[in-house]
Amino acid sequence: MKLDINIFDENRRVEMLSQSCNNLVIKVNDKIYNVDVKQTSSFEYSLLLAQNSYNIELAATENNPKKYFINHGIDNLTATVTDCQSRYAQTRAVFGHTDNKNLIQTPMPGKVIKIFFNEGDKVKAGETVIIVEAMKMQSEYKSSDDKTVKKILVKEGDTIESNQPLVILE
Amino acid sequence: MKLDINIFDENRRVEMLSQSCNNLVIKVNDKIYNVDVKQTSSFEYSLLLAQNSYNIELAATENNPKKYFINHGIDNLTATVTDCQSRYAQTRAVFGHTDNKNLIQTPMPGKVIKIFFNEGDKVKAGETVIIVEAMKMQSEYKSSDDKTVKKILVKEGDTIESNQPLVILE
Amino acid sequence: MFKKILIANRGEIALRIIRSAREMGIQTVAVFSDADRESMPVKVADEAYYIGKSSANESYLVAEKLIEVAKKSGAEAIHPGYGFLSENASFSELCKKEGIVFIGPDANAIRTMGDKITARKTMMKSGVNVVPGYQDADSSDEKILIEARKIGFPVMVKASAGGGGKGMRLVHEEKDLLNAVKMAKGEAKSAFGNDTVYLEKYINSPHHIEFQILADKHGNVIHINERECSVQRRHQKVIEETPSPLMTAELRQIMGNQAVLAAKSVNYSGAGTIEFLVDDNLNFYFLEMNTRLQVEHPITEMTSGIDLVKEQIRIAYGEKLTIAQKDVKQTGHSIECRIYAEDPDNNFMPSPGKILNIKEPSGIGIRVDGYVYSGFTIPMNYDPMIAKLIVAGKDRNDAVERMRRALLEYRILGLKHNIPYLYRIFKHQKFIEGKYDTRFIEMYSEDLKIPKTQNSEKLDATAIAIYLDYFNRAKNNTVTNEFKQNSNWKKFN
Amino acid sequence: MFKKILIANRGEIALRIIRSAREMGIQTVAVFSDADRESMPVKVADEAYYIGKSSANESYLVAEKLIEVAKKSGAEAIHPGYGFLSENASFSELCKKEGIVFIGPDANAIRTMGDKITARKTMMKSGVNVVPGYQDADSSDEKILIEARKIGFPVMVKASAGGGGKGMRLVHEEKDLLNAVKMAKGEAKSAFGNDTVYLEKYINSPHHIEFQILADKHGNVIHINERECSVQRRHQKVIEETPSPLMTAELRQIMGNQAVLAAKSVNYSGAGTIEFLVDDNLNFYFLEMNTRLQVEHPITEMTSGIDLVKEQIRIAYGEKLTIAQKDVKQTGHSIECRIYAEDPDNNFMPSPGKILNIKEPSGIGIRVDGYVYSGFTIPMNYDPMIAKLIVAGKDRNDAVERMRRALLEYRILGLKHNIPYLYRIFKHQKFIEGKYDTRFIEMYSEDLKIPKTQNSEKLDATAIAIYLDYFNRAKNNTVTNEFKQNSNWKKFN
Repeated sequence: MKLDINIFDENRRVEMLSQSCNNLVIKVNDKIYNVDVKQTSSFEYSLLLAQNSYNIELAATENNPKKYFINHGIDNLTATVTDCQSRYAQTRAVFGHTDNKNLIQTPMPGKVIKIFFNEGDKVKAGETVIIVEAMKMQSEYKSSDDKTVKKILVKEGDTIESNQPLVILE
Repeated sequence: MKLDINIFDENRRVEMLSQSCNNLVIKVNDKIYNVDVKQTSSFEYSLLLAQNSYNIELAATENNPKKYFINHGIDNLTATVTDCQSRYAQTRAVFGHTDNKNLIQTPMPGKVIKIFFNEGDKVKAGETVIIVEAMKMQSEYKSSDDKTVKKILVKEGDTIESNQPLVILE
Repeated sequence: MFKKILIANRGEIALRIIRSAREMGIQTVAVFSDADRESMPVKVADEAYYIGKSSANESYLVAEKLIEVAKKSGAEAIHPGYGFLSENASFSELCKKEGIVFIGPDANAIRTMGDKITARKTMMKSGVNVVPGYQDADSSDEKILIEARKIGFPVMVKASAGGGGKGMRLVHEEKDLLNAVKMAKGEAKSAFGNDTVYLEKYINSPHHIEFQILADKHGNVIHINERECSVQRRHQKVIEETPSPLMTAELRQIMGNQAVLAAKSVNYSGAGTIEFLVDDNLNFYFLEMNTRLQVEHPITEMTSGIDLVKEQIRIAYGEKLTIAQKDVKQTGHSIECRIYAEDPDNNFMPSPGKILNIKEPSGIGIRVDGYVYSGFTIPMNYDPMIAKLIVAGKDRNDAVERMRRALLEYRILGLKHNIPYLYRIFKHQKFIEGKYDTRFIEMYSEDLKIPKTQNSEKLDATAIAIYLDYFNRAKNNTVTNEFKQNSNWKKFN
Repeated sequence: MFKKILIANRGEIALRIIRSAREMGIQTVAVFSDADRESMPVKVADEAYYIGKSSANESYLVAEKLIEVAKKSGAEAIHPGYGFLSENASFSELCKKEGIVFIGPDANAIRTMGDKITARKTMMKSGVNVVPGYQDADSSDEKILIEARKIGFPVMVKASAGGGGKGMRLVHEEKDLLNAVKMAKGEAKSAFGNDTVYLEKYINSPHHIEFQILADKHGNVIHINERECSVQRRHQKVIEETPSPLMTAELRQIMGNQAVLAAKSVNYSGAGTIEFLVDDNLNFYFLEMNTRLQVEHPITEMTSGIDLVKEQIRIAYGEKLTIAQKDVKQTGHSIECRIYAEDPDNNFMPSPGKILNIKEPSGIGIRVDGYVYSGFTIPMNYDPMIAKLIVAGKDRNDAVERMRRALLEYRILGLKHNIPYLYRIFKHQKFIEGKYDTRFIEMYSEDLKIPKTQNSEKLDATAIAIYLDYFNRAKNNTVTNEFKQNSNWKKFN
């Protein structure tokens, strides 16, 4: 079974060639590895690639089993899995934040502090549409181009979840 | 639903009287508690009994869901649950080690070092029947009374699991 | 000694205080808002009381609620930690009135140091160096202009009631001065209800160096040497160390003496910190006094062997200091990093959320002051600090190497955090050489970005682990994720 | 400096060494047996090599395999840790022959100190106090009797090649002497293949006090003060502390000087420990030298600020000591506890098994040297030590209070361990007063048993938690236990 995995903006096609207990032969792009692997907890894999020891912590994100949090060495990354099912359906929006310039959403939960427009209002490129606060820090979300406010899905004072749609422009 | 729980050799009959979110009214023997409870991980319960804060770690043992490991304060205990199903079927053997004086077994995994008798041999009270080693420490298992070796289920050098029957006397 | 104290705070500092109180055999009372029910201090304190909604204004900042809990629980004293009510003179006063010991200075000391002009004047009278400036009553345009010229441009306009950058203006040229004063007054008025402002000479790229002091209620004051806090991002300290790479034994003695003078001038009692600005020529100026325990206090503990929280409690109880100035030790080198739930690769956006798994570093020379655990959700209502990582080494180089090792061992899974960013600071040549001032982070922001390339085999290994995990989960699809399994009590319904 | 070293050990000490090596920028190579594949050192080392079956005889004790891995990996040096091959003279020799640096003394020093009679004679020649005794070649019955009378009964008969109590006999009366010698010889022959024995005066209820030394390859030797190791169970150390409550400044200097003499007499290099017996009148006698890093070395590190592993590596590389005797500091007080997987309520039966959940103590003055984690199964093939818990405080009382707090915070779920037992020791009045010797545990064994009664509300709370958990699990019966979910890779099939 093959899987395409996008880490650090590079794609890797991974395929297991054979397995005997915890010794696997795995192909990553064009390279073939002999891997001794142990899953040592729900979140941890210990891999020996030849002699090199890699301890990788990972977890699928709560709302998307194809997006992973990863700790490896000092790094703290996210990665995305593309399997057969999703390869065709996938849009660029699956990886990282949405690229939909008409949708305003925030990566973190927080509170809506201020909304500067009403539905139907015109917004200029660079104008702040909404201010959201999380952990005492306020963030301004601006419009990328000249647009119209189509729909406002929250009101000032609302508590919001991460990636909850807030405002739709058009 | 009532449950009898044996901790530290005392029995406690526990019954929930009412629940509203994480605020419970619970009766333990004759005492009624208002409890604010949160399960903060698979193994941890934070309880506020009135103002007193108790953080209790527990886990059912791997081979017996009615026997619990507990950490509470400095203490490191085990406890046994008796529910309706098991109340009648229960023998004393369920709590702690077996009281069957004819069965030799060890509470820990290890290795059989020496067996001093053959099947059919007579054993005197206090005589060592078998030596088992775990973690460099050897333990001798003796017969409590004058008995006969009925069955030997392991041989010298065998690796054994915890609570695996080793020798049956009669 | 006290039998029981209340900790009027949350997070790591609440746990820090519980630990020392417990060592002293004192019972501890925690308080919690809605957001903190599952927080470590609540779990480990002897008693815990609910005090209101998540917003601090409805819980940790409500003096009356805290007094009420203290009385109900029989706590004889209140430790305010840092932040919240710790520098609130009225709260100190209220405690006194209600017969509860406030573990901190009295209201007068807090008030004097809280008003910047009063503090400046008090310091000047006591012979403490202050930044050259002007703070007198005559605030006519002519007087302001004359005084600004005397000071020399650029000058800072600052609000007397100020803090956190509000009501502050940097003025480069004389023509902008009067307008800047007007704007600063307006801001100060709306932020603090007090429009008094004053002028200070602008110290270019200074070092931020502070002295820890301890003062008992019997007039004894000592200092426990300095902390260098110049690694800052937007005026927030990121890394602190002691000794300061800039410090000399002579300067330490002079500044230390002034710190003691400053504390004495307000009849201070408890633990406090005198902050100074130091320029490259080692001129130093009193900046302000923090009349409470400082976030970065552990590095002083690591090098002096003194438990500052225990000392605070003993002083509040009325005991005399048992350490004389000549007995204060300074051995080895200590550094602290603040671990934040934030995304350094995305403009340091706060990143609250659920910690799926956390492993803290351990072993020689490492101390972690934290309060979270695997499965804990960092609330979005407060500061995004997860923990403080403190190391000690025999010298600065040893401590820097140890910090790198500790950061490599530190594992937090489930949200973005600044550990990789901190690691890059400890790999930066200027930091390694100890050649930095308060502009460090700004000046080298490009160097501190995530590297563009990664070891290829390492990424392959990560891809393999994901591959295996992905199919493993698919095959075991009845097994829910750890974090789902760990959901809170509501499941019981 | 070395670029890469191999750690020929397992468990906590392997991780301890990896940590210091990593701080020094040295790459680390771990080795593992079947039982240790999932062990922390294997997971965190840069490289890891399989060396054989779980039995140490087929893995950690096979010198040739270790040399082979060192060559294959390009490791320039081998750190043996403690136990296994650490005091094996032939291994030190083999490393030298193969051009790999052995991080420890040369074969001659190990051999001299390994043979007790040779060690005694060497010490006597150097002017080090030894226990009065007889060790000469003439072992005729008459000579033995004459010498035993000179020493005075009771006397100890000990095997020269001995260790761990084998080939040792305590003789109270003259009439039992010759038979005891015969039996000791027999035991020594079968245990060590060498039946040489010697006589020593029996020191009644002594203190066990040892001195840490460091010696470079250029003839410089320093001592880093003492460790008190008298809390022992069946000759196994349980708790160690420094300074010793028994020690005086004068005695420290005299004993320290003798420790340095002892090391010099065998041209020692590296870290080593001179063990002494000390009686209540402060008479002290050389017992033996451990030619390796000691389990309890961290308490010396905590009070001196010296990283002994780093020093070992620097010395092995050929560097000169950078610390002179006069610069050795001893600040504060440090105590270590050994955390074992054993059941103190059931005759200290080893209790290997799966650690379902572990939380280590943290915060001010705490150090944990461990190697396990939640989900790890402690192998039954080795020592049941889980970790070492080390605390430092400003004085002994502070350290004792801190240790109690740390033990209360330490949480290991899933197997029996000795934490509650250790806590009872730190609550024992004689220990608190520092009035104990090697008989402490035996003498107060009744006091140290688990108390018969428990706080009733606490047990009620525990019962409530079990009640809730039991039904919670029943309702969520598709959710498997954590430890089942965490099972190893085989699930992937």
